[in-house]
Formats: sequence, structure tokens, C-alpha cells
Amino acid sequence: MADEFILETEGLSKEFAGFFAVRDVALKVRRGSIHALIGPNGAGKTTCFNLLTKFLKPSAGKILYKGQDITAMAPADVARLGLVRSFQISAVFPHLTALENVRVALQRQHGSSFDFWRSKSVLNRFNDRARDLLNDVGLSEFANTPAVEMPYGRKRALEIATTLALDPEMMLLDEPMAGMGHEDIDKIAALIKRISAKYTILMVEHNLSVVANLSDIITVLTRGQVLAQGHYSELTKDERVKEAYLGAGHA
Amino acid sequence: MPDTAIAEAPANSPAKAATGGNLLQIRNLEAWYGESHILHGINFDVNAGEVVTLLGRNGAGKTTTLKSIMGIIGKRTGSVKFNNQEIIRATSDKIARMGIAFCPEERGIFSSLDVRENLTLPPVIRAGGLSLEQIFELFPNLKERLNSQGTKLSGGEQQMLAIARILRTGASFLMLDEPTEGLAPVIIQQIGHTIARLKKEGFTILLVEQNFRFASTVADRYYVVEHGKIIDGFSNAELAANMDKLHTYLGV
Amino acid sequence: QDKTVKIGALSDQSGLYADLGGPGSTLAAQMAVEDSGLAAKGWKIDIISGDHQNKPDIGTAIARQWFDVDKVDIIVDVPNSGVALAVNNVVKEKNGVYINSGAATSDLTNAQCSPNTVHWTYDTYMLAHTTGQALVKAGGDSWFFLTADYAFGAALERDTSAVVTANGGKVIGGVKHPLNTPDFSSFLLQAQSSKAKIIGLANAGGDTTNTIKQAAEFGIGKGGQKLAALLLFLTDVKAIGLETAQGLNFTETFYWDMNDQTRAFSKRFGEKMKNGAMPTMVQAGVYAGVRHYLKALEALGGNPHDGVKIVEKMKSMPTEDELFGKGEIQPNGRTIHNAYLFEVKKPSESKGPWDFYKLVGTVPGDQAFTPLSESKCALLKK
Amino acid sequence: MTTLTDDTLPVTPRAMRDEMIAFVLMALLLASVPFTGVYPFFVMQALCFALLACAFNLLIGYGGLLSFGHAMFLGTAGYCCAHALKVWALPPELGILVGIAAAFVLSLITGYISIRRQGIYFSMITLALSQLLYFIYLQAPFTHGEDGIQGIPQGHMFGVFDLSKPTVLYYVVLVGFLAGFLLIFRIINSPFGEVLKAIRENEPRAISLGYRTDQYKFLAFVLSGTLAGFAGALKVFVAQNASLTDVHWSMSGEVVLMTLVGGLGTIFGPVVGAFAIIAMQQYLAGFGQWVTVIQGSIFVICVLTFRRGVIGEIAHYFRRSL
Amino acid sequence: MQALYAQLLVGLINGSFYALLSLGLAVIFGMLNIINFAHGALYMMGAFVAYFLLSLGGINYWWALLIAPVIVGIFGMILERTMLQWLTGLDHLYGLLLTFGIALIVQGVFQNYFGSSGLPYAIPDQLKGGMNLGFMFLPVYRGWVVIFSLVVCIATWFLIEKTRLGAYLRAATENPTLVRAFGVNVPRMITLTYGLGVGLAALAGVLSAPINQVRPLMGADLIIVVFAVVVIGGMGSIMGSIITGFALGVIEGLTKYFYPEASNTVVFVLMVLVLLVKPTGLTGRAA
Ligand SMILES: Nc1ncnc2c1ncn2[C@@H]1O[C@H](COP(=O)(O)OP(=O)(O)OP(=O)(O)O)[C@@H](O)[C@H]1O
Ligand SMILES: Nc1ncnc2c1ncn2[C@@H]1O[C@H](COP(=O)(O)OP(=O)(O)OP(=O)(O)O)[C@@H](O)[C@H]1O
Ligand SMILES: [Mg+2]
Ligand SMILES: [Mg+2]
Repeated sequence: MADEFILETEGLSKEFAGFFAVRDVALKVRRGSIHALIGPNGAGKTTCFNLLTKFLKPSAGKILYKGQDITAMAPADVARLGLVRSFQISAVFPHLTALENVRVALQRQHGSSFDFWRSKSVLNRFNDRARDLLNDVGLSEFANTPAVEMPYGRKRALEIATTLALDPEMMLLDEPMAGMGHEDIDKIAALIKRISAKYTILMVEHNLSVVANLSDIITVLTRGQVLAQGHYSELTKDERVKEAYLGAGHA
Repeated sequence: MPDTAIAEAPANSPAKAATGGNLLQIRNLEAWYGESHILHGINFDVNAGEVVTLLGRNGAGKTTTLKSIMGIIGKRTGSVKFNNQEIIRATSDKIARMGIAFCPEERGIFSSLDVRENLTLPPVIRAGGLSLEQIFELFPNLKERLNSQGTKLSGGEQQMLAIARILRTGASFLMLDEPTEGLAPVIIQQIGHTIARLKKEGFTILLVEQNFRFASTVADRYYVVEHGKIIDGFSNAELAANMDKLHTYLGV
Repeated sequence: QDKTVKIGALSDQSGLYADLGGPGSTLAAQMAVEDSGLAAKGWKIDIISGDHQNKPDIGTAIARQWFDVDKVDIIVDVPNSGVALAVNNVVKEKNGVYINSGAATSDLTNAQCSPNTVHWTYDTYMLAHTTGQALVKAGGDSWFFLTADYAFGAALERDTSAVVTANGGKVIGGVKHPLNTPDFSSFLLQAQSSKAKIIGLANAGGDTTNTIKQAAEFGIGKGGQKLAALLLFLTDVKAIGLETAQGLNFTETFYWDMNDQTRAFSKRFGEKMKNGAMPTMVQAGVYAGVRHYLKALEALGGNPHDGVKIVEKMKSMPTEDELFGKGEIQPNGRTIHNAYLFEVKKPSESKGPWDFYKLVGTVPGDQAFTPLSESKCALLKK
Repeated sequence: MTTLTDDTLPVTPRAMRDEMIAFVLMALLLASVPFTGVYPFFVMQALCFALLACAFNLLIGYGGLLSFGHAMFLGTAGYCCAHALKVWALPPELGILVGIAAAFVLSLITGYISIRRQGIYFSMITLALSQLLYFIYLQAPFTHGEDGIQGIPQGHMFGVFDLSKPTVLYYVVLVGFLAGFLLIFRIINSPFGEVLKAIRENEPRAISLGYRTDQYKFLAFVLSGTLAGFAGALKVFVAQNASLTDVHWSMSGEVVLMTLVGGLGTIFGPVVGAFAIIAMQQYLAGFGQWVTVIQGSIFVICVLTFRRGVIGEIAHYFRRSL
Repeated sequence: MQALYAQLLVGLINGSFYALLSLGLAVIFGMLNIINFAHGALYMMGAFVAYFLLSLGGINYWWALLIAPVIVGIFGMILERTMLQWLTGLDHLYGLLLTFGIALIVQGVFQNYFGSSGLPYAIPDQLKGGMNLGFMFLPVYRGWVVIFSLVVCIATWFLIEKTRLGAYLRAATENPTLVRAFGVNVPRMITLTYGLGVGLAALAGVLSAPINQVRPLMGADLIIVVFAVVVIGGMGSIMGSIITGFALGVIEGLTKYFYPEASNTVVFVLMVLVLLVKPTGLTGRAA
């Protein structure tokens, strides 16, 4: 089980009515790394994510997670295995407080979710753990604030805290910084860095400085196929990557 | 009635607008979302043929400003003059027909329409817009995916589509809300070129940007928004001198 | 013994039976009170009305409340067999008086008969026997039934079939249609291809009127087949229109244009109705029932507020009034009076807005209604 | 999806306490009815509908699912309970159990069919299913079609309580109602209730957290249907009959109306709404034809100006959840 | 065999009404995103207007076909302007509840004034009589209903799917604010669309007046069947609702022949079966 790679795909493809959004992708994500997936718009990054989390069915190929074939599983089951995604648009439970948001995730893990005959005060045993998690992402003072009332960047942090509550082994983040101001970007980047000590992270991001600073390894996709893979410094020298993604002006 | 009056005003055609003059004048603009007061008296001007950028932190009220101009905020007061016409009370369809086009930050691609329909949806309000060929030249991705369902496009492709469709209408004044969000660097460069070219053709552009590096390549002037007010403004030439202030405003 | 009486007219005030009962029934009860002349003799008689909306539970709730809170003595009308039977139980429980005129079910005087109940006007047994018998005798010896697929329809079909066969006719087929069917063309086509001489309609209300209209459309009358509506009211004929309804055969126990007395009553009635409508047999039954009830009270010299006692008195007196003529109430609660076979006039024969019927035959009461020997009423066993 | 209750107030311990106080007040008030001269049958009837509306509200207010076919549970339980009492001559407590079991089975089946669609589709499917059932009951022999099951023996509850005595019956119904109400209250404030709220707020997110959301909605549906069945079984003793009225779609509409008037997604709203509507039907009965028009107008007015309902408005005013 | 043809044809006639009604519902749903519960009541109004036109104004069937949908359409537009409009942005279920209330009011008022038993409306002279098709006697009027509703359905389909108007409609459903900001007068378009959908219901009402009684409750039960039709079809497309409408009419017709006891329930049973196999309905997009 001490495999080097936590997630592997073989020949992963997705066809939409004759159009291959993802074609024959072989991805290997190393346990404990931050792995970035970049590429021009429409390259198939989000589609890849959807395939990995089973929100889409692959047309061909295989997905192995911790050595287990998960190609035919349902989304909720994949999440239960510890492979959890975040959404491109922020996904919180707006009228629950931050604490409750996190608790909902904790509750799933520790059972009792179907108990309709018990008082919800049984959930209070999760409060400490939930506070810890909020603390981790710097949201302690928001614990009793409904999520709607929180600023955008804080919602993203809350989302990450909620995801962490599931104690996932691997997180998929789709453009976690999209639409954020610089301050927030820095905060979230630091957060991701911090949590990457414990978890494996696969993320899609267009913000190059973030990608450069955070990722251990980068896979570049174009037209659904893997174009190149390597460290940031290697890739910036790659003419093909420059042409397809970074653009001429890039140093 | 006012529509026709405007249509006849010569200063309104994109070609002539380049001659300068005050196109948009905003005074004491206040706006509310339900109970919450968001804009607390915005004042600024946009001259014909310029590219003006609004900068500011998340939640400062940039988007709200654009929406208020477009007439899609429930409650707003103050004065917004476009071509010397007061439009603060006008409905958004009237405002659109006066030649203002808006590209929202959430893109607003219609999932029940295919790409072609999305592209041709906004009615052409007067001659002078880009033709479909010109648009495909700018955004080749779109041409390939013409028959896809609108929201099946990738995030970036949707952004392109959102910009592309307002270029067709012949509106001379474009408001783009974070047009580079979620775009690959190559495409961002392309959009930069596009904006430059549109400016050359006489379009006036009001831009909202987080990506300051990008904004600095296209803008003539900047305004900084904070807590629903304009707290500063300067031209591109003064940019270097203002960098320090900007850092504190934006935390860049 | 005091001289106060409270009458509750419980009916469908807005639904499908509102036209044949409804406000008209309340009016009929009022007129009965006025015509009794008891007010002049120091009686205080009040009438309240209620809408059971064709729902048994609402009907019983109103009835119960009337007895418990409003101190009602007697409930009249109650069309809709389901509600009628439900109210029957309540009245018995509360020992009130129940004069039903609107319901068709013959159970009221058979399996579910009660010492507190009198059933006026008509029932399924009578409908089956009069119309069925008359038509077979007139040569309509092969039948096809269009039957509403629920208890009422089944009972009507069963009873009529028995009459048809007993009289030497033959039932060659039938089809059960769901209640409240908007479209009968499928069923009519089947009836048509059966080549039966008579198409018997064992249904009611909107179903009957729709069948008749659509039968005309499919040219069924023209092909020599005849429709027999087993239950049809004046208001239904009005709704169908003479053009379409002409030639239909059916049975009623009252028609406004029978004689001078009925005409006089109906004229007075029509003047008080919103649309000038003539009374239906149900409304006439309410009038006659209330009159008879008041006569019984007068004979008792006051209101004993004891349902069983009053009904016994009513049964002991022969009935007689301007609308139904002479008759009697049998021990099981069934009122016996003449039944009439009518045919709908051609439009050219009609001389007024409510001039619809031609009298074809009269069936004496003792032949029209369930003979006591066949009644399953427990009251008879004593 | 957008939530129907436009502002969900956070449930704090203080709010819970308010709710308990309100509950005790309500229980005392209802318990004193036989001493006030108020007509008990009226209150009993209203209590049955109140329980039904509460069950319905569990689904809409906390699960975000508007069922337009809840009458089917009421009616099915009613028929089965009535049949058990009358034909099988079971004692009342077993009759009630039979009714509840029937509603439970029905909710399993209908829930399985309908739960996979949301929003208006869900409403239309439940409506169509209840109409299907209506036609089945219309034709099925054991329901006696249009006539319904009449003259149901009330019997002795547990062999002791004589249900034909109005006061005894009243307290039995009241206890039944309060038990059902407390159960619903507990469900809302249970771990399961929390998940239900989360699903209503953001279903894809709940899925991505590993919740099989259909199962939760299904359980909510079954609980709601079964409780509605309980109301239907109780109602048999009050009305002493079981009829098609209780399965007709207009009954489903009335339940919606009661809940809407009282306040969707509030705890006490359905109770208040049920009493208001039943009272209105009683006192407006004299208006005959106009009752439907008035009901329709209440719908329109509620939706246009009074969306929170009576209790919802009060709760909003005091910033409390009730 | 002959009987079967006859039943097929008869089924098609009923199908016409299902198609027209579910089409109107689909148009309104597509645009306002509400299920118009008042559809049945407005269908009934269509029939009543035709009746009044004839009995009070002496205006014949042919004019009624034109005028009644317009009058009811205008009534619908008033409803939209004064009430439905205020629901924009709220959950769709409120639209359902509001129109349910409207249906109760309209039906209640008509019941109050016209009772329940129905008023007669004669078949126009030009369409009286029937044709002997060999396997059945087809009333001319019924043939007319099938052909006329087919034409109307196809015309509506063309209008919505093949013209720019259709694109506006679909786009405005998703994001009315934005479409308006493109220069389209969305509120007016919504009002007109509601008028169109309601007009279709009224047209069906006029068509049905000579066949059925003109009754206040004529639409009340029909509408639930039409809802089931809509669920089966999936409301995904205009064409989908037209085809399912006709198809279900035929299926129902055949049931009346083979197993009449089930003819009331067959549509609902079909709905259940379809939902078990395909939860989104036949042509449905995910809701
Ligand atoms: N459901 C779908 N049906 C049809 N085409 C689709 C679908 N989903 C995605 N596509 C197409 O597949 C391609 C890849 O899309 P994807 O969303 O994966 O891109 P991406 O790499 O995430 O781009 P971006 O950076 O712009 O978000 C695009 O061209 C898109 O139009
Ligand atoms: N629909 C809404 N209802 C209530 N408040 C809103 C709404 N939309 C925005 N706001 C609030 O209005 C303020 C200004 O928002 P606006 O979208 O204009 O900011 P912005 O400057 O465009 O920020 P960003 O960079 O995040 O796009 C924020 O505090 C936000 O929370
Ligand atoms: Mg993407
Ligand atoms: Mg913004």
C-alpha cells in the first residue's frame, strides 16, 4: 500500500459527441505532492477533474486510486474513499454558520447522519474538532457567522476547512484562487502549502505565480492531451508550452 | 422616443467618438442590494475613446458600479449621464439600446442556447459592430465549438464567448467586468490586443480588473474604489508615481 | 313540548349537484314552511343551510355540529349517495329526523335503513325498473350498457339488467367507464358496433350529459339505436340542449308541467330562483318531505325533539301534497308515489325555456319501488 | 436551489428554549379545550389536519420538496385503518398501526419513484401519483368507491378508553397529535435534520462531501408520509368514516394552503395554519360557492405579500425561530 | 382490426387536447419557469368565452376561435403583470402555488355563476355531420380538431424553436436581467409569452366546447393528466411535449378499448414506468 503514486490514470478519455475533451491521459500523482494541472482554456482540465471525481463517466480508460480501480464508482462513494474536490464556484451551505458547515462534513464521517430520533446536541462532540479546523484556516472568529455573510475569500477558506474535515487523503482544487484579490490569494496559497504536508493536492490554476510557488510538479494539458510535465523552471523553457499556454511575451 | 434622439446624435457613432469629449459622467451614485447600502456616492467620468479601469479589493463595489450604470441594480440614486442623457431612471433595455454593452463577471452564458445562438443573441443596435469573421479571428476556439451547448464550454471559452457577443452589437461603450478571470496567459495577451484594437476603432471601454499587470497594459486612466467610493484616480502616465499608494490600496 | 323547529338543508351548494339540489332545495324547504301556515299558529321554524361539498366527512362534520351546537331537528336533501349514507349514521346516533331527497342509493331503505330516515323522490331500484321495463316492452329488447365504474353505476346496471332479462330482453354487452370521463367516443364506438337496440347509460351527472352529446355527434341515434338515460334531471336536459337530447327516454317522479298545482308551485319557485329555473324532482321532494314532517309535528301538537317518534308519526300518516299527489311512507322509510316515464321533446315542440318533457307513461308507486318483501331493511323484521 | 423560507434563522439554544415554551403553552391550551365549551369535534378535526400539515412541512420546509400529493398518505392510512376496524374488527390501537404501516409502505414506493426529481417536477409527480391512487381507490371494492367506508366502530383504546365518549376521544387525539408533533420537532433538530438542511442549501456540495443525498431525501419523504398516515388514522376516529375526499388532490392543495398560511418551514406554523383554515371553512360554510374563491384568494395573497406565513412573520419580527 | 383503427383515431383526438395544453404549459414553463396550475382554469375560460360570444354577442365559432384566445390571453397578461411578475427571483414553487390559487378563484367564480352542470355549445354548421371511413363514422368536427391542433402545434414550435424570438425566450428564462441588459424588453416579452401560452389553453377550450360540456370544472381534472403528460415528456422541448401529447392520447384510447377500467389511470401508470426507467422523462433535460 505504500505506493508511490496515490492516483493514476491510464488512457483516460472523454468524448462529447465526437469531440475529445480529454484524450488518452496518463496522469500519475505522487503521494504527498502538490501537483498542478495547467493548460489553455478548453484543454480539458475541468473535465479531467470531473472524470476523477466521477461527476462524468469516462469514455475510455481506467482510474486507480490507492491501487483500487474506481472507474465505475458513484461520486459520493469516491468522496468516501478520501478523494474530495472543491468547486470552481464557491460551495458552502449559505445559511449554516461556519461551524455548522464544518460539522456537516465531520458528521458524515462519524456516522449518526441518519439518526432522526436523537437530539442534535449529540453533534456537539464535533465542535472542538470543527473549531480546530476553522482555526487552521484562520476562520476562528467567524465560527458563528452564517456563511452567506462572509467575504468571498473567507468562503473559499471555509470550503477548504469543510473539505479537510472529511480527512481526505487527496484534494482536487479547481482554480482555488479564481476571482480573489491579492491578499486572499496569498492567504489561500499559504494555507494550501500548509495542508499539503498532510494531503496530496491536485489543482488547476491559471495564476502562474501561484503555480510556480506552490507546485512540486506540473502537467500541461492541451487539446485534451498531456503536452509536457515537469517543474516550473523546466516548463518555462519548453517552446511548446510557451506557444500553447504561456504566450510569447512570457519571460 | 429618447432612443431615436440618441441614435441621431453624431457623437455616438464609434468612429466619431474617438474625437474625445465626455461620454459618461457619474455623480453621487449610490446603490443598494435590498437593505444593504453598497455604493456611497461614486463620482467619475469616462471620455469617449478611452480605456478606464476600476481597481479595488474584493467587495469594494466595482461590479456594483457597472451594474448601476447598466440599470440592473434594484435601487440606485444620483446621476449617470451617458452622452448627456440622464439614464439613472432608465430601464436596462433602454440603456443597452443607447449603446452601452456589459460583459458580466459571472459571464452569463446561456445553457439552453448553443454557442452560435449565444453569440448572436444580443440584438444588433446599430451598424459598426464586429462581424462574425472578425470575432472568430480573435477567438478561434469559438469557431470550433459553434454547435456546442453554451455552458459546455470550458471556463475560459465561456469568458471569450461573453466578450465576443457584445462586440457584435455595435455598442460603442463596453463595460468589461474582470475579462481575464480564469484565462490562460496566452489568451489574456490576446484580449489585451483586442482591447487595444477596439480602442483604436473608437470604442470606449470601462474595465474592472483584479489583474493589475494586465490592466496596466491597456488602460489610459485608473480609478480606485473602496467601500463604495472612488478614493483615488490617476492616468497611466502618473502610474509609476502612484505605485506605492496602489500597494496600500490593493495590497498588490 | 315546545313549538320550535330547526331545519337544516344539507346539500351540495357549488359542485355538481348544486343545480339539482343546492340553493333550490333550501328555497323549497322555505316554501314548505311558509305553505304549512304553522308560523301563524305560533310555531317558530328556522332553516339553515350547509354545503357538504360532496365530501362525506364534511357532511358528517356539519351534521354533527348542527345537532350538537345548533340544535337542529331535521336534515333534508343531501344529494350524493356517499354523503347521504354517512349523514344517515349521524342522524341515527343523534336521534334526529332525516328526509333524504337527493340521493339515489336504495341502501338507505335497505341494508342501512334507520328508524330516523325517510327517503323521498327516487332510488336506483325505481330507476332501473321503470325505464328498463318500459323500454323492453316498447320493443327495445337488446341492451348494451355504458356504466360508470363505481358502486352506483354497478348497482344501476345490475338492477336494470335484471329487469331487462325478466321482461324477455337480452343484455348483449357493456363497458365500464371511469367516473368523470370527458371523452366517451371510444366507449360509444363499442356500443355502436354492438348493434344493441338500446344503449343504457348507467351513469350520472356530467358523465351522462357528455355521453348523450357525444352519442349525437357520432350519429348513434340516426343508426336506429336508442339511448336510455337511467338517471337524468331537468337541469341535465337544460345543459345538453333539446337539439341533442330530443327523443331520450328516462324516468322522474316529478315534472313542473304536470298539472295546475305543479305549475303554480313551480312558477312561485322560479320567481325566487336566480336564473328562473324550474324545480327539479329533488327540490320538489324536499318541499313535499318538509310539508309532511310539519304535518306530523302539528299532529303531535308540538315538537317532541325525538326523531324516532316523529318519523313513526310520519309513517303512520298517508302523504299527500300538490307535487307528488297521494302516497305513503313504508316501514323501511321509503316514500311511495307515482313515477313517470318521459321523453325529451323536439326543439320544435318546446314552447318555453323549460318546456322539455313529454309524458309517455305512468308507473304506479307500488310497481316502481322495492316491494317490502324484497327489502333488506332490519326494521321490517321486528 | 433557492430556499423557500427566505431567511432561515439560526437555531440557538435560546431559540430552542422559546420553542419549548411555545410548545408547553400550546399543549396546555389544547388540553383545556373540553372545559371551554369550544366544540371538541372541530378541534379534533383541526388537530388531525395540523399533524398532517406538520408532516408535510417536514418535507417542504426542511427538505425543500413540495409534495402536492400528501393526501394520498392521509387517505390510504384512513382507508386501511377503517378497514381494519370495521372488517377485521381490530381494536383501535392496532387499527392505527395498520394505517401507519400502510402509509409507510406507500411512502416507500412513491418516494422511490418521485424522489429523484426536484422542484416542480417533484410536485407534479407526487400530484400525479396521488391522482393515480385516487382512481384506484375509486374502483377498488374495499373502499366502497364514492360511498366510502361508513359507520366505523370507535371501540375502546387499549381496552380501557371508550372512544365513543367525545372527551375521551379528544384526549386520545390530542395525545396522538402531541406525540407526532414532538417527533417531528425532534427530527428537525436531529443529526439527520442537520444533514437535510445542508442538502437543501447546496446539494452538489453535500454530494461532494460524500452524502448520498437521495437517501436522505428518501428518508425525509418516508418519515413525512408515515406521519401523514398517522394523522389519517387518527382522523378515522374523529370522522368515523373514510372517503375519497381524503385522497383527492384538492385535499393535498388544502394541506399546502394550511402550511403556507401558517408559515413554511416554521415549527408551529402548520398548526396555526390548519386551525385557521379549518375555522374558516367552518364559519364560511354559509357562503357556499365562495369558499373556494376565498381559499384561492388566500393562496394568492399569501404568495404575493405574506410569504412567511403567520408564524413566519411573527418569528421574523422577533428574530426568533418558532 | 377495424375497431382498432377507430380507437386509434379517437385517441388522436384526445391527444390533440393533451398536445395543445402541454404545449402551452411548456411554453410558459420555458419562459417563466413556472408550472401554470391555472392552465386548466384558463382552458375552461376559453370555452366559456366562446359560449358568451355565441349566446350574448351572436358571434360564431370561427370568430370565437380567434377572439376567445385573445381575450383569455389578455386576461392572462393582466395576471402576469399584476401578480406573476412579482415572483421573479423566488423559488419556482411559489409560481405553482400562486397559479393554484388563481385556478381556485377562477373556477370558484365560474361555479358560483354557472353552477356545475354545464352549458351546451353547438357544433358549427359547416362541421356538422360525419364521414363514413369504412371502419368508423368520423364526425367531421373531430377530424377538424385533429388537423387544426396539429397546425397550431407546428406553428408554435416553429415560432419558438426556429425564430430569434425562441432564442430570446430561452435565454431570458435563464437570466432575464442579462438579456434585458442586451437591449431586449424582457418584461414585455414575458407578458406576451404568458399570453401566448394561455391563449393556447383557451384555444383548446374553444375547440373542446362543442365536444364536451362547457363546465366550470372541465379543466380541473384534465390538468392533472396533462401534468403527467408533461412529466412523461420531460418538458425538455416544445416538440417533445407535442409528440408525447398525441402519443398518450392514442395510448389512452387503446386502453379504453382493451382494458377500459384502466383508462383513467393508464397515463399515470405510464408516468411511473417512465420515471423508473428514465427519471428525467423522455426528452427531459436534467431539472
Ligand atoms: N459536457 C460537455 N459537453 C460537450 N463539450 C464539453 C463538455 N464539457 C466540456 N466540454 C468541452 O471540452 C473541452 C474541455 O473543457 P474543460 O472545461 O475541461 O476545459 P478547461 O481545461 O477546464 O478550461 P478552462 O481553463 O477554460 O476552465 C472544452 O472545449 C469544452 O467546450
Ligand atoms: N446580490 C447581492 N446582495 C447583497 N449584497 C451583495 C450582492 N452582490 C454583492 N453584494 C455586496 O456588495 C459589495 C460590493 O460587491 P461588488 O460585487 O460590487 O464588489 P466587487 O468590487 O466587484 O468585488 P469583486 O472583486 O469580488 O468582484 C460586497 O460587499 C458584496 O458582498
Ligand atoms: Mg475549467
Ligand atoms: Mg466584481
